[in-house]
Amino acid sequence: MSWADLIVLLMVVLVLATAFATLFLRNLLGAAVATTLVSLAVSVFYVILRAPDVALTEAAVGAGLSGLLLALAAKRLGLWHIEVQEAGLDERGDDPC
Amino acid sequence: MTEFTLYTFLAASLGLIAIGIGGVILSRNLFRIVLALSIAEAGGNLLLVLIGFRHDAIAPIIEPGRALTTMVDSIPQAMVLTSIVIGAGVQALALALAIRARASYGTLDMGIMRARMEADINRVAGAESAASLHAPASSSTLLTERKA
Amino acid sequence: MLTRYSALIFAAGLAFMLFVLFSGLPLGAPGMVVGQAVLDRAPAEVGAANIVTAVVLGYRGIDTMGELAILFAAATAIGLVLGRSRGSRHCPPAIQPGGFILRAGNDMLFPLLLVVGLYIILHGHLTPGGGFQGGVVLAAAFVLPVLARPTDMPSHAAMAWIEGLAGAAFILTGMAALAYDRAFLAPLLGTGEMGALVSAGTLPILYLAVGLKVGAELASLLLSLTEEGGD
Amino acid sequence: MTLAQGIQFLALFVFAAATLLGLLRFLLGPATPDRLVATDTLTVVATSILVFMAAFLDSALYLDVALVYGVLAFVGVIALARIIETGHK
Repeated sequence: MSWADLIVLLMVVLVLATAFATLFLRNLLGAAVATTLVSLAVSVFYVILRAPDVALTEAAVGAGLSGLLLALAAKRLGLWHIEVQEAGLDERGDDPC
Repeated sequence: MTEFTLYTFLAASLGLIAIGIGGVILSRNLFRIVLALSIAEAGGNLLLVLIGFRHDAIAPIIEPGRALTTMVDSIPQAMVLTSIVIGAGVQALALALAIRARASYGTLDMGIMRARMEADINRVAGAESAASLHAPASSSTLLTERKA
Repeated sequence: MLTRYSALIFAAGLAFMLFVLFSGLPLGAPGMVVGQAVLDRAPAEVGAANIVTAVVLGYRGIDTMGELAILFAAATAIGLVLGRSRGSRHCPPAIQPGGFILRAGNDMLFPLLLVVGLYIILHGHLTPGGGFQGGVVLAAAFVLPVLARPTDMPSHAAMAWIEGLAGAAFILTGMAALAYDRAFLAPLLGTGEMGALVSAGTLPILYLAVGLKVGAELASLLLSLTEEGGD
Repeated sequence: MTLAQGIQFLALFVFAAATLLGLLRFLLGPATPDRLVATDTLTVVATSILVFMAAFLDSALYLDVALVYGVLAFVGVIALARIIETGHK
């Protein structure tokens, strides 16, 4: 078992934990942050699978573009506003299920 | 890279697909549905690249001054490259639609949104039923059943 | 509640089914019927050191054009859905101006992002990367200043012009191949020396067009998200 | 154990510890700013993992990935932090 295998195991733990966190975090901005972490681990996977082109695309799109997109959309949806007010509003946006 | 590692990759990609699809079904919040969709898509892309992987091969890029050896399959990589960019476009469009839906219905929750949507449809249908003979007869009972 | 549990069972069953299906695959030793042929022929035929670029632009160029069309459709649909309010060209900024650290950091980061983006685009046939990735970096370069200083927006008209000209350049380069009795989007101008910056025929030109188009498209998409429009 | 092997072992230990600690802070972090800082830490760790991977695979091509990741992850985190800073009107 080489150390590349250990990095794979580490990243598998990271990707599964953050993917579950996306579903179960009550705060939606935290969930958006978790998806950028998922794409981080997936990008490392692509490098281990000898696909630098795909890793570059995933890094650019998943970390940069998706982060910008989710941040701007969260601003327009007022998600941070919801968390600050701690519910009590009409939106039940924080309920995961 | 051992066989075990490849199966770890397989488990990771299938886990991502399952988590993503489960999230799309389970979540009631539109924003979370968009996030879960992008996770499922990442899992599918990872699976495709994994299928093209080859033992003892280098990345499909020729470096000058280096002997030619075996390379991994470049076709799945090219397809996944397309898929990731399209996925970003889909995510942007879905977020724009979510923004629009919240502007129209004042909520991101699917259950509340559906109730308001049906109320809207009923109001329009009810308004038309005064003028029209072809009003849908069952629409109002549908709403009362949902509310009960 | 019943829906939740049935959905969980569905997701678990789906994962199990996929695992059974895919565990039969020859992992680590793919068949590579088409892949091996491409790997054998691409360096001599296309001349790009990056085989993925050779596939994306040399062998599947028309798919890339379709991809650009899909991105264009998505950007147009977003502009349509979010709909800027008519008449108000100078919308009030959505976000208050950033602090000193953000503004100074943005001033230093902007040239770096620009150089990285152009490097990724222009070396698309030599190193990993290419038009799409570089375009994303360029879009980030032009959207980050808006976060720091929301008052000075880049102009939408200039971006629309860049996008249109780049798209036209892509299609014209593709149609130039028709004049030489080649297929649409076939690489021209010979292959050149492998590994040199000016090599691989028209692929760098095509990728430059793709990069500028994607960059302008994504930047205008992100900017239309920042503006408080129709709602 | 040669010196290079020792350095590899040490680097692997540091990566594992940093990733797990960052992940712990991300999962435990009570508020979103905590999670965002954990994410920033994890992106730095991932960038160094990518650079180390380039050394392991003996190819400079993978350095481009680390470059783009390092630059753009910063942009994404900045955007999210900006929304948290001024998001509530």
